[in-house]
Amino acid sequence: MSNKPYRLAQGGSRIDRTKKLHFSFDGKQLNGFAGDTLASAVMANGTKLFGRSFKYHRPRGVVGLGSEEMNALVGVGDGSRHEPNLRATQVELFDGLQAVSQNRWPSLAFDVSSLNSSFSRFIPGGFYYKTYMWPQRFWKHVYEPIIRKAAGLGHAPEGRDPDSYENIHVHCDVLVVGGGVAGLAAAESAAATGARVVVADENPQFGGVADISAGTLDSMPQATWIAEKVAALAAAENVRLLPRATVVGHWHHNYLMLFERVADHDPALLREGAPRHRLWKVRAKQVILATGAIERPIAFANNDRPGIMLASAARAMVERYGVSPGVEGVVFTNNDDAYQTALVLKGAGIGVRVVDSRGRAEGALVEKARAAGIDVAVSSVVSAVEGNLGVTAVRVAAYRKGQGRVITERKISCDFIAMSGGFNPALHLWCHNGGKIKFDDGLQSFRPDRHQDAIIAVGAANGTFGLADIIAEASAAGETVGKRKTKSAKIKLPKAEEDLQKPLEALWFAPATGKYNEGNKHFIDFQNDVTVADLELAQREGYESVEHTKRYTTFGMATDQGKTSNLNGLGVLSEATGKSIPEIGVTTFRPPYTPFSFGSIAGVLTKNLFLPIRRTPIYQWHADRNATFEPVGQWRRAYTYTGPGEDKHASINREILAVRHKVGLLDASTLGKIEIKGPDAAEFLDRMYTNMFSTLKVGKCRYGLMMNELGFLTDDGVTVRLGEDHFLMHTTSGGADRIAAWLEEWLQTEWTHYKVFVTPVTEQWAQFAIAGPRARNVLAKLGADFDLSHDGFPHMSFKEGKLGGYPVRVYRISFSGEQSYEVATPSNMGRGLWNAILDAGKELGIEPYGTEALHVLRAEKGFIVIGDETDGTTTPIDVGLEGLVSKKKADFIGKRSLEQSYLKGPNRKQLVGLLTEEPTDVLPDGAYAVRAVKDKPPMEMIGQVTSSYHSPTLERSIAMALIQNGRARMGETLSFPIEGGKVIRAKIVDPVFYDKEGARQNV
Amino acid sequence: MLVVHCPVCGAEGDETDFHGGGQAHVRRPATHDPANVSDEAQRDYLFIRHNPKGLHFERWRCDRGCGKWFHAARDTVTMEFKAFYGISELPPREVMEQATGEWATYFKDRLKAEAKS
Amino acid sequence: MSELYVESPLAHREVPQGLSIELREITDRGMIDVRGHATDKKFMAAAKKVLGLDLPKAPRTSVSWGDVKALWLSIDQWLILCSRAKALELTAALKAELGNIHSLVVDVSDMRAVLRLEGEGVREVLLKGSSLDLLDEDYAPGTVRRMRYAEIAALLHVVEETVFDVYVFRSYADYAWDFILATARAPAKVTLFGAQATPK
Amino acid sequence: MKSRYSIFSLARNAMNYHKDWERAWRSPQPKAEYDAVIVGAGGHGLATAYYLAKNHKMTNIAILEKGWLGGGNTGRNTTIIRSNYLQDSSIAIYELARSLYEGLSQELNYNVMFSPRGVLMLCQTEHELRAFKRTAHANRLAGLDCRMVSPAEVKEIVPIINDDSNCRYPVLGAYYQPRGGTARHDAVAWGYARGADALGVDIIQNCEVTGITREGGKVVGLETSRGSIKTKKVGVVTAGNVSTLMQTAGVRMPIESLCLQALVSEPIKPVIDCVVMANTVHGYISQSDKGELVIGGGTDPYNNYSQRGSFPSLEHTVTALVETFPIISRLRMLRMWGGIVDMTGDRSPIISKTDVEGLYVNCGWGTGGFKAIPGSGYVFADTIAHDRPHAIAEPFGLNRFAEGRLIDESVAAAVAH
Ligand SMILES: Cc1cc2nc3c(=O)[nH]c(=O)nc-3n(C[C@H](O)[C@H](O)[C@H](O)COP(=O)(O)OP(=O)(O)OC[C@H]3O[C@@H](n4cnc5c(N)ncnc54)[C@H](O)[C@@H]3O)c2cc1C
Ligand SMILES: NC(=O)c1ccc[n+]([C@@H]2O[C@H](COP(=O)([O-])OP(=O)(O)OC[C@H]3O[C@@H](n4cnc5c(N)ncnc54)[C@H](O)[C@@H]3O)[C@@H](O)[C@H]2O)c1
Ligand SMILES: Cc1cc2nc3c(=O)[nH]c(=O)nc-3n(C[C@H](O)[C@H](O)[C@H](O)COP(=O)(O)O)c2cc1C
Ligand SMILES: [Zn+2]
Repeated sequence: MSNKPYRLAQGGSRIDRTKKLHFSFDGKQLNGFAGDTLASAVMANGTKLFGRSFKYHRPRGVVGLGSEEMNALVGVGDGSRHEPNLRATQVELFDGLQAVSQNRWPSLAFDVSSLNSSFSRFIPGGFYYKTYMWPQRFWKHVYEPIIRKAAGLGHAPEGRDPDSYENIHVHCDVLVVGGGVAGLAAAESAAATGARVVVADENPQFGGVADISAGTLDSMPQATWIAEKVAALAAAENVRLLPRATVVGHWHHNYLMLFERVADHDPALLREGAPRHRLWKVRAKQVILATGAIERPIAFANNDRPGIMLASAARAMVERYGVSPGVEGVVFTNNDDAYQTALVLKGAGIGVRVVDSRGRAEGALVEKARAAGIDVAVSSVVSAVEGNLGVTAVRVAAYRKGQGRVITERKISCDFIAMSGGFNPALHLWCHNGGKIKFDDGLQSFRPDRHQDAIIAVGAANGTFGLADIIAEASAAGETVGKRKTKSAKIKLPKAEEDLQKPLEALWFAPATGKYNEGNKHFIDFQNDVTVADLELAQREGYESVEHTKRYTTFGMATDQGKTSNLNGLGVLSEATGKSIPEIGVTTFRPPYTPFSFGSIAGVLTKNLFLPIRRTPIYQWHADRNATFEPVGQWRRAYTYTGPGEDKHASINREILAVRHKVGLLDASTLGKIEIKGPDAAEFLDRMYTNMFSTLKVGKCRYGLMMNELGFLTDDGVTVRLGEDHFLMHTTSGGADRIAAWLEEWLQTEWTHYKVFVTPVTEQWAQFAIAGPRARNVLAKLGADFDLSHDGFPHMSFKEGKLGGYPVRVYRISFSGEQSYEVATPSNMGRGLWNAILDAGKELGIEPYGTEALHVLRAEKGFIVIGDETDGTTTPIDVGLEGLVSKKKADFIGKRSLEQSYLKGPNRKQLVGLLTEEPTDVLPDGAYAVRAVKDKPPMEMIGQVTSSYHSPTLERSIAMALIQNGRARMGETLSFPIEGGKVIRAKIVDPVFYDKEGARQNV
Repeated sequence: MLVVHCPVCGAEGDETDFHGGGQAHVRRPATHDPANVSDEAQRDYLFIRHNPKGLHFERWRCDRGCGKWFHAARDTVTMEFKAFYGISELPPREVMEQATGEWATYFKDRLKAEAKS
Repeated sequence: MSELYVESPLAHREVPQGLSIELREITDRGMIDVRGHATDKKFMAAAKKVLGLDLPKAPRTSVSWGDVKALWLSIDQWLILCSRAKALELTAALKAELGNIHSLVVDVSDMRAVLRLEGEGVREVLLKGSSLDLLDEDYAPGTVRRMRYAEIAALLHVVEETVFDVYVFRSYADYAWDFILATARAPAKVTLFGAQATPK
Repeated sequence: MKSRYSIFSLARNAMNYHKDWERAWRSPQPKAEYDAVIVGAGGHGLATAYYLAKNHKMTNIAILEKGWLGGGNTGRNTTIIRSNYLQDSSIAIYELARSLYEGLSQELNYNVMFSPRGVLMLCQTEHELRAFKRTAHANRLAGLDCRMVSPAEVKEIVPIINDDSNCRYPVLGAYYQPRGGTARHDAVAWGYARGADALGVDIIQNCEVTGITREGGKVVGLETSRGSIKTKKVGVVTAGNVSTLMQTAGVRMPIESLCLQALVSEPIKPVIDCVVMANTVHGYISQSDKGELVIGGGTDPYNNYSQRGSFPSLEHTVTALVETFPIISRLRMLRMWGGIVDMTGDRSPIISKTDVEGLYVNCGWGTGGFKAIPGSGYVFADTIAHDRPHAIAEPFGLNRFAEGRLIDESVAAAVAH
């Protein structure tokens, strides 16, 4: 015990004394052994102080055994690999591990904010609601910044996470949660039926607390039996054992999330490229919860001092890690189980005595303890603790249940305390999805009752603590629920022997003398510094519901989510109000069981995999030509191609003028394409579009508008009649999937008698627009096997054939107002045809153009874009397309809504064109016109700009806008107050700015 | 995450393989008599929804399976599915009988109307 | 006239390294989308006449005849697989044979990218993106299933015990490819069931 | 009058170990009859009662709550407060509410911790950028203090944001309301409760209203789990539970009840000082004064009364936020939960008289009503007291659904909260 004062000379089932590891804690270089946790290794070095509490910054040490730890939270790793708030009890030691304590400044032992503790009397639960209100602006500028500075525990990492994560799905017949005695027994019998079984345990080793529990199975120590079972289950074909895997939540229909820490314990794995965490999404036919029980602390004055641990944790320190929690200890208990700890301590040569709150202590374990010479004081409580950074002594007082405070105390020197207030079945997962629970008087705790899902609890999780009972119950559960295959499963149950335990007696609060009682120091929720007095205060102030008390005091809201505090809190509330614990009720258990990383949720879906980008067949060409891309839905479309020495403005203008004066080429592959066929196809389209399609001639194209049932525009596009009963519909790029689904929905759910098939074919085709006065020349140059003449192939008609040898469908439609052909070829040939067109067009001055040029071109023509001129509250009539709303058809989607009074009413905003008084002024997109300009807002708004561009064709700005009664106000000049106090004035004009007669497209 | 079952193709899968389509058995008045739909009837069709706490009837689509729409009866508190049935069908009789409130009235009327015709 | 230039969706991707399985693109696959009612005898007969097989009626199955394969997609939809060269010819023949029978036949050979995953552990790799119960015996060779894969829609075809074809719309081909590269990395290999080393 | 809260009362009480604090509100037995009854002690119900008593001197009134006050969505929301909506009628009510929030702690003598730390709405697509520019124009002319900010400014305000311009959804800018922010949700409910109680309002918890009783076209009383209560005026403010209750009065509602989820991370030292909403990817985030990241997402797609949501929707939100704020990858989720939100067909609220005389309803706040609490209570109280819609409430009447007069906020930029 020389330089490792607390490492015992012998013992430590988990550590390998031949493998020494180096690590640091707060910069101090320390040693430990393979198999240590950070908690055991630091304690072995004689340090009990691990961190500071949230509010009062009280010094804190290790309390728990594993995931229930609420005090010893540390940060591990540095820089972008730092991870805050880890429980030292769960951190497996590796060589080179760097850990830091948290929530302290400048150092752990001397923390300035621990002054909070001296002020604690002035800052009881909920104090902030009562103060910090004056003067009003001080909250934002003074008080809150101070509070925020103090907020939080650890600090976030810096920079982007260098590690990887992933998700995986698995279906199983049985998911066993928890690999203790109960879980393994259940898994064994379930596996024997041939069922597919997954067994998950949050710890690196299976066995739960078996290794620190005294009973035997078939005369073997429990740990030996466990080792046998683990080996057999690992060898089985139908079983997956998952260590370091916490089942974090249970959702509807037995969906569970399982958080596996793949590589946290071994940096070598990370270096090799293993994911750090893996999230398993498990769908289980049956869930068996064997999650064990969590030991309860006891609320006594200063029960939070470093060196005060749960009895099971103290035992584990000795047995698993060969670490002594101290030199001289006191076991404070209300039950028999903790006597095992006393015996273990004694056996390791550590000083120990027992303080038992019960009037009588007479179980077999108690007798063993007495026989071993351990001093047992019954009807006694630890009433207070002395010491600050550690325990120096306890005060022990005579105790009778129901007593508010004690009078006489005696002092006992010691340097650690092992406490046990009983055990709470770990009900979290049982309750996540609505499982019902009931209060068990024997346990003085809740245990599972009913559940709507196929889920069953066994072992300590079910409130069953006798070893023989656990085995029998778990094995039976595994057998019945595992039955999927026909294999019969007869498992021979091991014979369990253990000391019979006598019942515990509830102890929620150990009274002290006045001085200690009234100083706010009986901690219930350690991490959030919630004391018995805080809970009582909440009651006094009317925050009666347990949910109010929780929120007013924050009890149960820390990172341990009240694993060790919730029930104790209820016990205190019960005593304060005279209501029973079940009457008080529990707060809601919510996922996760223990916190799990956001990275594991995202999995590989980060960076380029976060969400897909859709590429057209020409994508790479665009990229190579330095195109700026514009997202349209998930697609990326070329926005403009900036050449050397150009800015975007210049390239857009160049592209526009090329289309107006020569010829341009646009990748329009993203346009939605849907084949629609059947004897009722025409009638069906009449229902879907506002305008008529049954009258369309074969080989012809027609522009159509679609509304939703509310009467608002949702999509538009050109539909072609390929045959009498066969149509090809084009939709907007963003609308393709939505419209295909929309058509299917109506066919399947409303007009079920229609004989119509709908097949989306968007991606079968690469599609390009060749537009401009020389478009036809390009086609001719390429060589077409169909008539290209204007009469033979007029505007709004369709041809199928070969172009430059490529199979094509060609639509003579125009969104630019120029002579224009849309050419579609199978996608794999897209790139070939694209290049061929560019080659053929070279001498004609062909230029590829992007979506921005397209938008300006169409705006010059007054064509609308769904999503620009419409915003989901715009009707076809609003945008001046009344002519496309059929008066003849009795019914089509959205027709009836157009009749609702508001949609027919006065003052609707109507689409108009705008010409600014100053031709170089380009109205900002979305700018509003006001009825009258005022010195300052508010000003009444009468409509907004929907599209606005500089038109290189007209060499001035143009805009479209939706303006109240706009069509009646032609010629009126409107004012648009824009940012910076400027007002732009613009005249209302017809929205078609260029080639009003449409002559250019018709040649 | 619910497990949904498609009665058309028998596929079973996570709710994300399906598409929830809101309340079932909503009648579109304009399909039947487009000339005589009152403002109130149109409002009811578009906006008023049964919103029971308990057994509910709704539409789903087998989005990542056969692509077909179907009906489901589901408890909105326990999330338990009580039945999956065809898009032009009424729920199984025993499930219809469990319906309460507006749904009970609805099925009673539907059955009456069907018995008449 | 010069030769036509043809390019598959993943032509620009290199042979992947460091994976626990093999991954490649299948390029010579013709595909025809056929719609018609399985209950329509005339339709089924006409299809059989051209394809030489009975379109499968059982959900999620496939049927082969020679080098033609029919995958069930829905109660009124199938995907016919054949060589690219044959797709044109079969499409024309189907249309002709079906005549006025209510149906819709479209050559969709260019609409999807086909990714071939092969090797021990391929199911586990797929399970990183799919929630199907791929370990179940339902997923025997021949099985066809549409699914959600990562963030996209896909069609899964079990070719052999450890050979799977994943069909995605071609615009998503790069995304699917990259997703598989990320999830099939050798150091991330997962074995779901089967004997394992005893955890320490 | 209650004793006032202050630093002095805190110090005084400390001397006596806080044994003498008064109750924040009484726990009265229900009376047989009230002049008006509010059903539902969420933020909206409590504020309505407070303003009825304070502004309209109606003090013989009660609020009936089936569980614990503030336990509905008010007690489980992500507390974003802003008023920069697009439509005039929305701006009017949300800005009234926001401005009342500014002085609410003083008005109620209860620190509701209204913290105008700024709300940033990211623009991650060109479309979103355009939409917010339009909103910015509208808001400026309405007199709101809001502005567009550049990607560089966004980075300055939220240094942890992913500023890679090649990422999947690069930040192209943001729409910023500097005096938007958050408030402590529970304190809003508790502050109004304490305020209303002090004015004589009976707050009756654990009292579920099971039916609205009418005689002919008029309301005459209520059936509750604690007996019948007579009253001529009833204001129903029960959020997700509104359909079933209104049904008992024969009023059918344009409402569906869906589950909206939220989550918090473990507490960490401050990394994010304002509220950030990333609407394109459905995630929003802020950091509370305690240090946990408060994160919300979208609704699950089916009706749900279980207060438990499905994993995928939160999964999408978290994935999006990991991409948007890469450092959170190594932080951990502490707790997730759900609330049952009341969604209308146009995603805007209902503050309305009904066809039944004396029956008023305030609901449909869906995913975004916390921010509206003071304003909504204010105008709803006025509506009830005068039996005619307050001017700001008028556009939110039930009649809009038959007229087609929708107030669709979600259309321009799919912003929910
Ligand atoms: C996860 C989540 C995040 C959100 N985020 C935001 C946000 O960031 N910003 C924002 O502005 N809004 C947000 N909201 C929305 C906001 O929370 C709600 O709109 C608002 O709280 C509604 O308040 P309320 O008073 O109408 O309803 P509630 O607070 O739900 O109150 C209704 C009350 O009525 C009671 N009640 C119901 N039926 C009966 C009955 N029959 N008898 C008696 N009592 C009854 C309920 O118990 C409940 O207490 C969010 C909501 C959720 C769920
Ligand atoms: N008073 C008593 O009689 C008493 C008291 C305490 C313990 N014991 C002993 O308790 C044991 C009971 O066996 P058991 O199997 O029921 O419990 P156990 O505590 O031995 O095992 C439960 C296991 O489940 C794990 N776990 C809990 N929640 C989990 C989650 N969400 N995800 C993954 N893993 C999770 C735990 O870490 C633990 O390893 C016996 O060995 C018995 O001797 C008895
Ligand atoms: C803004 C906000 C912050 C929260 N912070 C915490 C927290 O720090 N710790 C915690 O356990 N829960 C926190 N919660 C969640 C509550 O514990 C609780 O889950 C939520 O109010 C819903 O109630 P229920 O889970 O009891 O149904 C927070 C909730 C909100 C709305
Ligand atoms: Zn199906």
